[in-house]
Amino acid sequence: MKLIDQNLINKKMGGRIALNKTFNVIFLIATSLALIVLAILLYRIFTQGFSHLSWDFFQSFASRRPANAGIKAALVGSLWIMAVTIPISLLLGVGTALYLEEYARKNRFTTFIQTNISNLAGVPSIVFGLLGLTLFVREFGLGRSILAGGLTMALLILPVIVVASQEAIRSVPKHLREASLGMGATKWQTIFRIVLPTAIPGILTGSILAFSRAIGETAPLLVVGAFAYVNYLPQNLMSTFTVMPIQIYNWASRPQPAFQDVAAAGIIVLFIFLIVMNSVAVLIRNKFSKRY
Amino acid sequence: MATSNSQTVRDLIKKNKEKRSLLNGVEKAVPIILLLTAIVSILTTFGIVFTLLFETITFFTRVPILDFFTQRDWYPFYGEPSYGIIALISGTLLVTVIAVIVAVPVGLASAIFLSEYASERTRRIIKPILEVLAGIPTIVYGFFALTFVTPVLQSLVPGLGFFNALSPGIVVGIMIVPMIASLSEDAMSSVPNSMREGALAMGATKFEVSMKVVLPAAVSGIMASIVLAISRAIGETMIVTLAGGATPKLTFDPTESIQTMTAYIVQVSSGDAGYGTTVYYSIYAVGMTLFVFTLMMNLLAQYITKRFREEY
Amino acid sequence: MEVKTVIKERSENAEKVDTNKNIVYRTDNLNLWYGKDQALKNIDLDIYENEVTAIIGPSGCGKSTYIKTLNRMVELIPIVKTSGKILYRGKNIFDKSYRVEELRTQVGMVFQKPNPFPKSIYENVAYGPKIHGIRDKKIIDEVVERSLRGAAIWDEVKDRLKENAYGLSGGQQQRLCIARCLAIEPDVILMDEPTSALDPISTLKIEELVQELKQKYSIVIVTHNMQQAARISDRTAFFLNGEVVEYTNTNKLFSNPSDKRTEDYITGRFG
Amino acid sequence: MEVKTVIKERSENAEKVDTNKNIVYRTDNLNLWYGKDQALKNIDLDIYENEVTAIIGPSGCGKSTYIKTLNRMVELIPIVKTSGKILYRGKNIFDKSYRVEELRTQVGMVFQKPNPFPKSIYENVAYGPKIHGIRDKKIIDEVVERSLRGAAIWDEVKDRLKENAYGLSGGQQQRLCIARCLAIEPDVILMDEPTSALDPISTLKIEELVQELKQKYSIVIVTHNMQQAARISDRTAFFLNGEVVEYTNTNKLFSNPSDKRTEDYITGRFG
Amino acid sequence: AACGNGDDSGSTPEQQNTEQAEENGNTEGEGEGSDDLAQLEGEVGIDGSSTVGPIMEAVSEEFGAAAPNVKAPIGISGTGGGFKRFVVGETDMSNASREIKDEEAQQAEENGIEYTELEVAFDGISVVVNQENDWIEQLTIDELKTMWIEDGTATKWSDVNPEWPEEEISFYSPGTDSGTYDYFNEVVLEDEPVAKAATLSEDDNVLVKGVQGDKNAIGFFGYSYYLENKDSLKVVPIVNEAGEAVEPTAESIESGDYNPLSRPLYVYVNNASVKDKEQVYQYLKFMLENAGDLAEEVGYVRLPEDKYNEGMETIEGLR
Ligand SMILES: Nc1ncnc2c1ncn2[C@@H]1O[C@H](COP(=O)(O)OP(=O)(O)OP(=O)(O)O)[C@@H](O)[C@H]1O
Ligand SMILES: Nc1ncnc2c1ncn2[C@@H]1O[C@H](COP(=O)(O)OP(=O)(O)OP(=O)(O)O)[C@@H](O)[C@H]1O
Ligand SMILES: [Mg+2]
Ligand SMILES: [Mg+2]
Ligand SMILES: O=P([O-])([O-])[O-]
Repeated sequence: MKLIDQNLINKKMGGRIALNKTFNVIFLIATSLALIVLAILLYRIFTQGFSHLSWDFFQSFASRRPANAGIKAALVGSLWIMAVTIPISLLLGVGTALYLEEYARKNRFTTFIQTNISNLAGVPSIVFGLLGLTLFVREFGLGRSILAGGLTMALLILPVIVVASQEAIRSVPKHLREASLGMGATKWQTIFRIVLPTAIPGILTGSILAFSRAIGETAPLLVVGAFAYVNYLPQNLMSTFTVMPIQIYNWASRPQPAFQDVAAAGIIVLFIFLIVMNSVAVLIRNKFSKRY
Repeated sequence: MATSNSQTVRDLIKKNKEKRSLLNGVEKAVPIILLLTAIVSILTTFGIVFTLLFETITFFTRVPILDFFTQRDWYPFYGEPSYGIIALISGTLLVTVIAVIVAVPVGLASAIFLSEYASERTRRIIKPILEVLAGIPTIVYGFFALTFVTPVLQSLVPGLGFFNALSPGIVVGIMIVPMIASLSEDAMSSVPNSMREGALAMGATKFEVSMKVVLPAAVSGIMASIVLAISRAIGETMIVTLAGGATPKLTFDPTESIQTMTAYIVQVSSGDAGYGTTVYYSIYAVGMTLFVFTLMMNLLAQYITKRFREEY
Repeated sequence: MEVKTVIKERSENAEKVDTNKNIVYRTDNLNLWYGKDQALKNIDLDIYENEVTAIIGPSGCGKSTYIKTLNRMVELIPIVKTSGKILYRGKNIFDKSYRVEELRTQVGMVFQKPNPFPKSIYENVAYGPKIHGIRDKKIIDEVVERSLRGAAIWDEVKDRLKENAYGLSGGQQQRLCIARCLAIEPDVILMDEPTSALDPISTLKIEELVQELKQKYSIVIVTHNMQQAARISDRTAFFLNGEVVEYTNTNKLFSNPSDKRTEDYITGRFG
Repeated sequence: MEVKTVIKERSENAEKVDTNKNIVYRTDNLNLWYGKDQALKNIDLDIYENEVTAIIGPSGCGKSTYIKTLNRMVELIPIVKTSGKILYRGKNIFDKSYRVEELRTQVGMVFQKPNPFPKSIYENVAYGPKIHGIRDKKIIDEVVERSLRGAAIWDEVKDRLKENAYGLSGGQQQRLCIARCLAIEPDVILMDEPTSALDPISTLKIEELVQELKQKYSIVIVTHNMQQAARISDRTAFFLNGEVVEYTNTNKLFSNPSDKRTEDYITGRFG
Repeated sequence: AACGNGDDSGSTPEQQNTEQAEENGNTEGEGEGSDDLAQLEGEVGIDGSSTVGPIMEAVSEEFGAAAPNVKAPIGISGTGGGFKRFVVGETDMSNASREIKDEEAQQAEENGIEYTELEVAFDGISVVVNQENDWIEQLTIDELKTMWIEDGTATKWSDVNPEWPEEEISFYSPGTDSGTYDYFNEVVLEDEPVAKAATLSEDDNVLVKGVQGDKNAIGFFGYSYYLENKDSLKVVPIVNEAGEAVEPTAESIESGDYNPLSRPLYVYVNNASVKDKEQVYQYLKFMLENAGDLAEEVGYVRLPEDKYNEGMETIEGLR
């Protein structure tokens, strides 16, 4: 009457367990693969660029002589761009996410917005460059300014921030909202005092990753009109500027081999920037992830 | 003391109630303000479409739309130019397909490892490192493809050109691995533990649980991550510009040099083409094609998420 | 006017025990649907001042739904539809003009799972006064202390008011939630299985607390623990499949239920 | 050898009722820690063949932890550490050489919340046989039918085997999970509060099912419903704070507990 | 100041001069008002060719030392991209590696932009082969054309000259949208399509690498890229109009012996800007005074001195 042959089961057990072990190793190798690539990449860049990395490198502007070339203008330019991009993309992104998650009813219009956002997330960055050029540089008359560049970048990463924020807002436990509403708090009070503070770690981790993408973007700013050579620091939002990736691209395409090392040094700086930002994201995530 | 204060609190609240009109105003204004921010995303899309559309139309007044889609060659710079987008599309697809072949198995395997096998600690260390990989500027990847991957491949694959679709394809694949790994891992982690327990309690191995329970349950999230990664691969610019060559060509041979749609846009927008020339307008037509491509990919992603979503 | 006559009529039919007590809540032919599923059917139920009213019944019978209707929290679920009336202090809470924030200020709620905010202990309790526009630091300090004392947790937390509330044990968190609720000095407190996630000792503490609080507040408590209902409540309603099967004096319900189903339930025949 | 002497010694101390029954599980001085918190303390407990063993106790006393140790599911939580022995059919399941997949094939488990896979009803039941390498479609078809019959759900689902399991009601899902568990013909079935999320009627069905299943299987069931334990089990263990306070014949435990704490608990003094 | 180019066989006197001037916080030893420059303010909008870019960056670098309050950033949107901005008046100057095209000139006219063309340096397009290539001694323009056009007649070296090996030629060329390609196209290919087998890249360093690693390679690119890699590449002398085979060197390019592959690099200036903006005028002046030295320093070839003087006169004429 027994349909299940326990002997058969036992016989097969060994093979299944071995299969599991094998795949454990395969999966581990696959994961390491990406890490190995990262390691090779880092190794190559560091060995090439490290010698050029000195205090002077941060203190000098670009120069036709590799030994004098520094990243000052590009570094500060990148910071300025981020100073525009971060608040604007956060405000718009979190606002949109709040609207979609907290206020919008499920209807055609919100589905449309949602579709639209995920579609924007896939639009190639260079297309955003074309948009920024037409809209901000030309139509709004902002010229090739930090403001125009920062706004373009803000639009570029906006969809990513919206999606990350939605995710974070959605994962705020319902019972916290209920607790607040249950005390007679209004909807906005609940959102502002409970939902947002609780969602902030999630919003920030998602957003910081988006910001680090913005820091590394070359193509859209090339189109919007970042300069390749700038030997002064920006003074206000209407100043002209350059950013690190463009500076690096410029160096890398110089004929003098020494500039290749300068480019590598520039990449290291960009990397450090990236890693600092990512670490902040990780810290925030780890610090708050256990809560509630 | 206490009682007197008790009065105070209730009364205070009552009193504040009466001047709550401000709060009511805020309550009414906030959704409108937030709606406005949400509309920015729509405006952005309209902005993109209009930016592309006008120039695209100009382009099509000079080059018949039929030629654009049916000619096999993309030679915009010669005496008798030919604008057959298929050549650029084939370059794009070739790179994308290679990237997907690299990224999907590696990305999924990493996702499974992180979500099902790795300890919490390992996951907490590895995931952020993978994310660094996703944030590396693409020009860095581009030089990496050119100066490292291509030479390595040349020693492995005889007859591999200096520029080819293979090397940037692989590197684009590596670039999108973290995206697939991270998003799929999220999807898999959100499969309730109770399901894993159910299978494990029947004597299933981790591998069986991963393949037969977790993967199918997370399939919509995984598919969405893949489609997203694909649209990122389609839109990738600098890597293919640097390592793919600049020869548009209708080919499916990965050892040949190609050009993608994005690389063409970069070539022209940082190049020599005169303002107002047909070549200049052609980048908008190509941009439009790209936009339509990503739009289709996204609609596909949405369809997939809906279609394959497992209810649990 | 209409309201008053209704009240009179009903009082005559009701048990004669407590007619001299004030009615806080009067539920009048309440029906509630989640989409197409009816979760509450023709509920008529009066809740009296300074009493503990227990609601018991098997899982899914509508206890939580009912209690969440009393402060209109149930409306957070968009598919919910209601008919009938709930009069709180004589006013229909479903009236268009009734402001739900006001209702919820007067009617506090304690949930099944302790749900403190991810803030400091102090901030948790101060939250209510603050959102209601009280800014004066002195008053708030006093309110916090008094509420924590009121919830019998002051001594345990007074030295770590600035610490995160999630460092507290489950039972302490639940008392903190009660304190948070007391801080705005509500009129009624609704409790949905407040001890079901707690250990025996914490449970005991909260039961004692409830007994004390009823001097000043009217309390409605949902519980699946019949002994608990018997121990702490003055009046008990037995729900089954969205209906009130029996609603009467607690002693009577447990010693001499008038409905067979009540008897089956309290003797553990099901649930 | 050592094992046997232990068994003898113990049997002498134990109630004399069932010494002639076979022991399926012998727990020997089991201790378990979550990190630094000890959740189980010196547990000694024998589980007998073709009996229903109930485990009761207040929330957090370690019931789930214990039952999950029996099939080593508890090890999925990385911080868990154990000491002591659990002998299943005479072999220590903590032995290095003991394959946990094998253990879990013999020992089925049903969880508190029904957890069918997001697949068709048929696939849910076929899952076990399939992963264990049974390919023959005919056999699987038969296994599926028999298991569903065994779990008393066949009639309700036979016409929609291809439909997704999530279309079933909670009670049906739980019976489906039992069917899934029966499909690999285990020796023991562990159940962790299998009815606590269910309505009274489904609960009744499952209780009846358990009574039937004990003809063929040995069953360990955790429940917080004391009446349920009294109704369906042969033997009951009362857990408190990670310890076994009392373990004896169910009738005896409920009618004449030998420990004051047991009495307090079963009379609803706490929990 | 440390001179970065260790391989520079010695700085020209002018260069030393420049460096000294830098140390003194001063510009060239021109007698005229360095104080004026120091007080000068404003912005000079420059964009255009990435080929000309490095020269202008050097100019801006030096000019910036003399006139710290003038902002003269350099964009490298490409010759076409630069003109796109120039013809609508967004920029004051546009760098170009070719002459302005009719379409662009027309746009400028429509927008009322008047401009002047200045030459700043020479670039000698260098034709190179792999170092192991021992068969090529020189090439004529016709031979180049036979090889490079896509008409199927020459795919192997032996198709060009039967004495050469029977191996496929691999071609390396700058991107088809670059000024360098454009010039090559005009002079050598005469507007016929380039060989489809050609490998194209926007980055000349990539072409250098390609030719270095491929025995059958032939490629062409800007003089500076050859100069920096002359030890690892073999440059091909090109038979000029006078019938002599000439290698690209600073002298042969400057003197015009290296023809027809040497080409001038241009800067277009907006006449109105010169007139209205003091800083633009000063910048141009500074540029014309120093362009020769700076161009050499970044790997290009200076123009004969009177070309610069000519330019200076034109500029003065616009004031
Ligand atoms: N959000 C919801 N959407 C749809 N149906 C719901 C929802 N919440 C509850 N219900 C249904 O309403 C009925 C009553 O649920 P309710 O939560 O009030 O029961 P309960 O008596 O509180 O049970 P428990 O003791 O398990 O908390 C149940 O049948 C339940 O399935
Ligand atoms: N994953 C875990 N990590 C740390 N501690 C845990 C974990 N799971 C349970 N515990 C602790 O172990 C103790 C016993 O928990 P267990 O879940 O076994 O209780 P239980 O008797 O099943 O309770 P309930 O009736 O609520 O299910 C509790 O104090 C609990 O806090
Ligand atoms: Mg409930
Ligand atoms: Mg449990
Ligand atoms: O940037 P170019 O126009 O000189 O190629």
